[in-house]
Amino acid sequence: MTSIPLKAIAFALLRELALALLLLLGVSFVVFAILYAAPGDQFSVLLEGQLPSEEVRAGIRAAMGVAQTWYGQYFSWLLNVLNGNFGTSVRTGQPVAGVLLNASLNTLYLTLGSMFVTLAVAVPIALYSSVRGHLAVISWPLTMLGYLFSALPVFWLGYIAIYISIHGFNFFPLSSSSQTPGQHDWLYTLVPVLVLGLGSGTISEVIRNLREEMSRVMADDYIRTARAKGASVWRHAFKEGLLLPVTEIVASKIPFLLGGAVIVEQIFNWPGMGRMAWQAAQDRDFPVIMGIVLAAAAFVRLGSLIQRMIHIAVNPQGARD
Amino acid sequence: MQNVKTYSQTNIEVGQFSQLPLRQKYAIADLLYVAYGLLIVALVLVSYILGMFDLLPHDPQQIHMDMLLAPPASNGYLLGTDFMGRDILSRLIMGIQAYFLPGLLAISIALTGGVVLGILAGYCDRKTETMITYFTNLVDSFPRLVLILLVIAAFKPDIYYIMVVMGITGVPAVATAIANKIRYLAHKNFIEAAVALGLRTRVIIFKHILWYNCRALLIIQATLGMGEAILLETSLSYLGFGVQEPMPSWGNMVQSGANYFLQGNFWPSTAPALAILFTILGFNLLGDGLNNILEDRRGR
Amino acid sequence: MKQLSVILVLALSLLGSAVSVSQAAESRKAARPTGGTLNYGEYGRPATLDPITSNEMISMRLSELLFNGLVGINERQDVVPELAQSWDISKDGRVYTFNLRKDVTWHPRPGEAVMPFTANDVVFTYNIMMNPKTITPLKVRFEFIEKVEKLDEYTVRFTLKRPVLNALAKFSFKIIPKHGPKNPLYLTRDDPFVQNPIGTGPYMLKKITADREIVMVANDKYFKGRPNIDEFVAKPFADQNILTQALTFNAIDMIVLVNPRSIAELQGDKRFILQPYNALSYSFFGYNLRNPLLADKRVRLAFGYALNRQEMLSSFFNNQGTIISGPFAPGSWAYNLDVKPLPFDPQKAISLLNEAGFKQGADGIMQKGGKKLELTLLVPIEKESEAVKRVVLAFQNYLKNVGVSVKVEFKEWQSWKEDVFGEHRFDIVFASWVFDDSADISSLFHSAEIGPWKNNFGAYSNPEVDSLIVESKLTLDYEKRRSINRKLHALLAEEAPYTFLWTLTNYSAYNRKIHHVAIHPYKFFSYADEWYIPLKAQNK
Amino acid sequence: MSAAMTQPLLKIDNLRTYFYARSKQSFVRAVDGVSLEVGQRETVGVVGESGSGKSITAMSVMGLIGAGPGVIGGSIHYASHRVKKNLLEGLENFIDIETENGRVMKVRKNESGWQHASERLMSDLRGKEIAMIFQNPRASLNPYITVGEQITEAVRLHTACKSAKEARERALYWLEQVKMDSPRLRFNAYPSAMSGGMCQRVMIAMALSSEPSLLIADEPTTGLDATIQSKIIELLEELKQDTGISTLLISHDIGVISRLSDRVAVMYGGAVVEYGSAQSVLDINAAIKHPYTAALLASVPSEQKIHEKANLQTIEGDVLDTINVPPGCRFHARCNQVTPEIREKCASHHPELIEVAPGHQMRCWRFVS
Repeated sequence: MTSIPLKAIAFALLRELALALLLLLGVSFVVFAILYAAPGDQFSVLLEGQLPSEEVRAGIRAAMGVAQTWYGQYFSWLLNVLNGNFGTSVRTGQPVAGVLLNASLNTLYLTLGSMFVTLAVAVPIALYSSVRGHLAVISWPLTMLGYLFSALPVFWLGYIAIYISIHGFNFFPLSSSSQTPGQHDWLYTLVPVLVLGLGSGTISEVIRNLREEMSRVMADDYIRTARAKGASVWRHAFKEGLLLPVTEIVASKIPFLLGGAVIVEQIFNWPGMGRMAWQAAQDRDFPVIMGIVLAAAAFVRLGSLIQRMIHIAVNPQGARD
Repeated sequence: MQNVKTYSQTNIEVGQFSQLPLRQKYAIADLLYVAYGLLIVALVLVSYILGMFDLLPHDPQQIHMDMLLAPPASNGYLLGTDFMGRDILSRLIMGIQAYFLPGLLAISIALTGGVVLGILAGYCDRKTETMITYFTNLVDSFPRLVLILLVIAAFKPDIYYIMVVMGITGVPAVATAIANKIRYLAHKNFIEAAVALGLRTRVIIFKHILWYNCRALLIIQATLGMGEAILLETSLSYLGFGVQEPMPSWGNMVQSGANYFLQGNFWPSTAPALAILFTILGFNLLGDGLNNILEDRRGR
Repeated sequence: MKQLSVILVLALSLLGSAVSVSQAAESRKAARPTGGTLNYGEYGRPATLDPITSNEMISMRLSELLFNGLVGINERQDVVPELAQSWDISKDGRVYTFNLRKDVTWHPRPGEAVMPFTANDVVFTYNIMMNPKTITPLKVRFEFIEKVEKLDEYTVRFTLKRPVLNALAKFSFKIIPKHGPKNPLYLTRDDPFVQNPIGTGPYMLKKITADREIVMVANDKYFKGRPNIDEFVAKPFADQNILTQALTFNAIDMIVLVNPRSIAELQGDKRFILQPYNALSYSFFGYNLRNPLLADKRVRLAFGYALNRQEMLSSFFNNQGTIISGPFAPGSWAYNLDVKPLPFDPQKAISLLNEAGFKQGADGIMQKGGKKLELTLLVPIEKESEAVKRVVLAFQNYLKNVGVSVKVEFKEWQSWKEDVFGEHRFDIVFASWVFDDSADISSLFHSAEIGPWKNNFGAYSNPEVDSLIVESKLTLDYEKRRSINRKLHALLAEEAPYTFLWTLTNYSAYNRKIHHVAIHPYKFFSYADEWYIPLKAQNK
Repeated sequence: MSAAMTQPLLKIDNLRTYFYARSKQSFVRAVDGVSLEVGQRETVGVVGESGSGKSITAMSVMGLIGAGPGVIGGSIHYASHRVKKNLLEGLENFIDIETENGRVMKVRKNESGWQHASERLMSDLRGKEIAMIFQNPRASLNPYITVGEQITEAVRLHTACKSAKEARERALYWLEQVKMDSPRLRFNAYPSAMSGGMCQRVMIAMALSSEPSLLIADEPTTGLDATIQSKIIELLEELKQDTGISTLLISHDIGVISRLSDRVAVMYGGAVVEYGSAQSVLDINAAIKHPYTAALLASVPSEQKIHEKANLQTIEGDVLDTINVPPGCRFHARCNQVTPEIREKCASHHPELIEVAPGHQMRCWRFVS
């Protein structure tokens, strides 16, 4: 018998998975409902520049094979989605799924990177001030800095970052796949990641949250026991004081980061979901937006799924809940 | 590193605790936070009122084609003028109008919704609770900004639509907070006790749970909510979906100003950006300060 | 600035000299170095890359690089042979027969034999274009064609419903290969062809990168001779400020359309050339005549007098443009220089409004029979380009001064178009038309064009104008037609269904390393096969 | 062990551990000049009401008092056959104290310095030499680690058997020693799956598994229900017989104390008021008795009382508030044996701990001749 009972985890995994799917179903319906309530005709995007008569529109609808009733539309769409077919973009006519895959990978990279940045900044501050008390000599200004960054409008921070990297370091922070390789492209991609990581408005919250958790755990009896038996306090505090809170925060912050990504991707010309979402909102390109919202929701669910998994793996019997 | 602390006995007898000066009861920093936060809130309120009665240095809508983007302190324009030669200071003050009421709307939606669901979740049977959990999870699954983009695409870029969405997406946080609070109280047999005392459910919920035990929490949520409202409006303005010209909002001021940022004209965007910075800082600090003072003190 | 396009082609002279031009071109080309890459930045991404379904300027520019028409337009606006090496026109002007070049091949697809360009492709293109299920803005422009037949492999014959002046130039529409689209009957946007088309043009689509950068490489078999520059890359940008910065940091070599506010910045920079090109476009405030307040032409004229165009032009676009007086672009042959733009004269505006029966109310707002003169101005949202914002705000300001209250309402692009073209829910719009070298304004002002999704969104109807338009369409004599159009110009200036503002000088900015840059007014890349980059500048 | 060893295993001398009530701007004199000894193979019981400072004394010995003024004075000499040292060696350098007529009024403390020094002193003792078990065992076990693992950890940290396998066997052995039923099954269980009694057995096993010389049992039975309590006490008794480990037993429960301890210290208000052999201190009928001890004993039910139907007495008044300690005898406010002649002494001066009989010390003016 191992200390991580796989059976329990597997079972929980199934439960969580089912829940996630249920939620995604709900999401899909909400999205569809909103769009169905929307005024106007989603195909008008195709009529740009031409003078369409009703028969032209009918022709288009027929060509795009659109059901007429709302439930017809919903279920046909849902079925397609379940077959991995998110429909084709009204604007570009490309299958959404394919485009979405690229875009979402880029966004994933951006968000994970920036999440890492956030943690890299927040965790040390949080730990330090949990040990020294959050008013201690050094931790206070650091915490303040966290607050400041969280209060900045992220796109303005972005412009500043660009301005600095141009006039300060004389390089241009834009990633571009057709750039001749080797021009330390990672540097280019670094700036947006930093901007999102610092500016997404989560740092101060993360710091506070971690600090409180850590100091709460540090005051627990079992930590005293650990000290009394001469074991490493950190080893004992790690799971409840750091691992769990961090995973929880990461999971709960994914939505915010995805939101921030919309902005940062605009500024830094980052080919991700956020920019797609904006373009689609402009063109009322409904299949794309639906796809994006679903994908985003999927990210969020995935995040919390992983978080639950870790949580269960760490204490299978729900020792603390 | 050295980390010397001093503890000194003031010769007061116990029971005079309440007569201690504040700074001895609470951490000075927390008090500073709250003080600063309150200052900001006061400023916001004042400028909101000023804006309401047009008590402004200049007409925020007056266009001066002859002095576009005038730098700060050029004849009478303390913070300079924007891309239409309008006085930035006046527009800053006026800008609060743009999100004040919508922000309040968002907050009140979040709070009322959150309270209702929270109480239901904390107070009712398992079934309702699971349903509510499902709902909150559902709402939490939407990245706020993306959802708003969706709504904009479907309907129109209107600050009130946006704030309604924000309010709804704000519900889960409040709900969970309240629900946890109630569970905590129940765990402490607080509720049984109240019931045993023969209090009516309504009284228990509103007086004892909400008023006595959740007001701090609600205040904190509200202050944080206002900060979020401002940031959100700003982000949307950058995307072009925020409050629209000619109505000034800090968001669209930063946005239009930022167009000249890279050419080295900083002030049009910097002034509102700093306004945003300090305001949100104020709301966040207020929230956290109150949190430390009102919430954590309990039980210590 | 987003622009609505009314593309109708019209050319000025007969062939003859044309051939020699393109020969000259080839001989010149031989002397130039080949190689190098040209990255150019576009604001926004093209939806589709084929010439038929695409409906925005970006993809239109692209199709100049990838495709050819039967005929082309040269730098001097002459019709010159392209895919057709010669043609003859029947006496009655209803039958056009084209003899196609025999040395043209389609861009090779991997794993496919090189296909020759033949008459089949021409017929195919026309048919697919006219299919009702095909999604294309082009249909309306070819309704004058009755039928097309293939006479032999290299000869096609077009029969017109009626003789049309300068029909020849209209045959510059791009030809797509029969073996191109998956669906042979009609072309919609989910056909793979629209995303990676093949053509006959100087450049071949190589790949579209993950972030929608469009990479094109020189077509060695190009029938006019291999283009000089090896590679064209179109880079999409989502933020215009960054676009300019990208140029200054050599992330790109060319900006097709420079944002007005960046012009000053780039002018100072020796590394770049700012090249003006006169896009045949103009901006205007259009009025919805369905609104009784605006039905009175004196009101519309009053608005015209109330605006200080010169001030706007100088302070918003640092004078890069010309103020216009009528419905034609100044560059166009049809423009009537005798008609002067309305001067800035608020007093006149006020008196006109008074004439129209409006009296200044207590609140300073004009009113008539208790009805206030309050109007809504509908404007499409454009993220960074606050040039639009500036103009409409100024407009609002000017009208306030003469006692008209205008409510500015911003809408995102799509719903703006639905409101204006579909539902006609607006009083005033600010927009701009892009023409090509044409002067056909029939779709804008003819009463037959009133209705949902037609271009006469203001519902302007005037029998006199209608007849003039029809007349000019039918007449085959150029001079006669010109005078008709001048009449039309004067009349519309007087009638003021729009308040005509200005034509902006578009600027393209590009790195000095690119030589012999000739820019086509709206197709932009028509002569790109002759641009070149000196060898020493190539490796950087 | 050789009886020649006269030096006591643990010798606490005039220990002072203060806390600081920030909100009240004043010190909590939790432990104020406590002196105790624990000899080899001896069990010393410390009894007193809650808040009398007995647990704090224990924690001070373990060096578990963290922030705040904490341990500010005294010495704790520890001397096993392996280690001999003063556990507070040199700590005074990090603290400077201002006193006003014997009363500490101000403490400046270099927290980090103190912490590091203390850690250095304790590092080779905690768990290895001195092991501790706490009240509320469930909370005292790490809920995220299986009990087996927690014991194994102690074994590997402090004993010769380093290999996982050995250590595991050793841990299992100790689980058997503490009468854990089906230890192999429990080995991989998490504390949350165990009853309080079992958790306490685990705690004990964990404490003993590192074979320490001194065991500090801080209210080992508190919070367990009666039957379990007695079981735990039995266990402790047996272990005492088997291992002969010296124990510092802390409890508010006279019953527990009397069953386990050889000597007893009665604490009140942060100071030891009576100290001596178990029988002499806990003998309710003894001639000389500290009023507080007397009161304590009187408040405990015993068969004999129940026979005589004597009603239980309670101690009037509340436990001493260690925040503002009165100048005189700390108990005198509640004392029912104050005689007129000593009254003002009781009120004004704090009595010393004096020997009233061989090995029996007392802190009361009544017995000061």
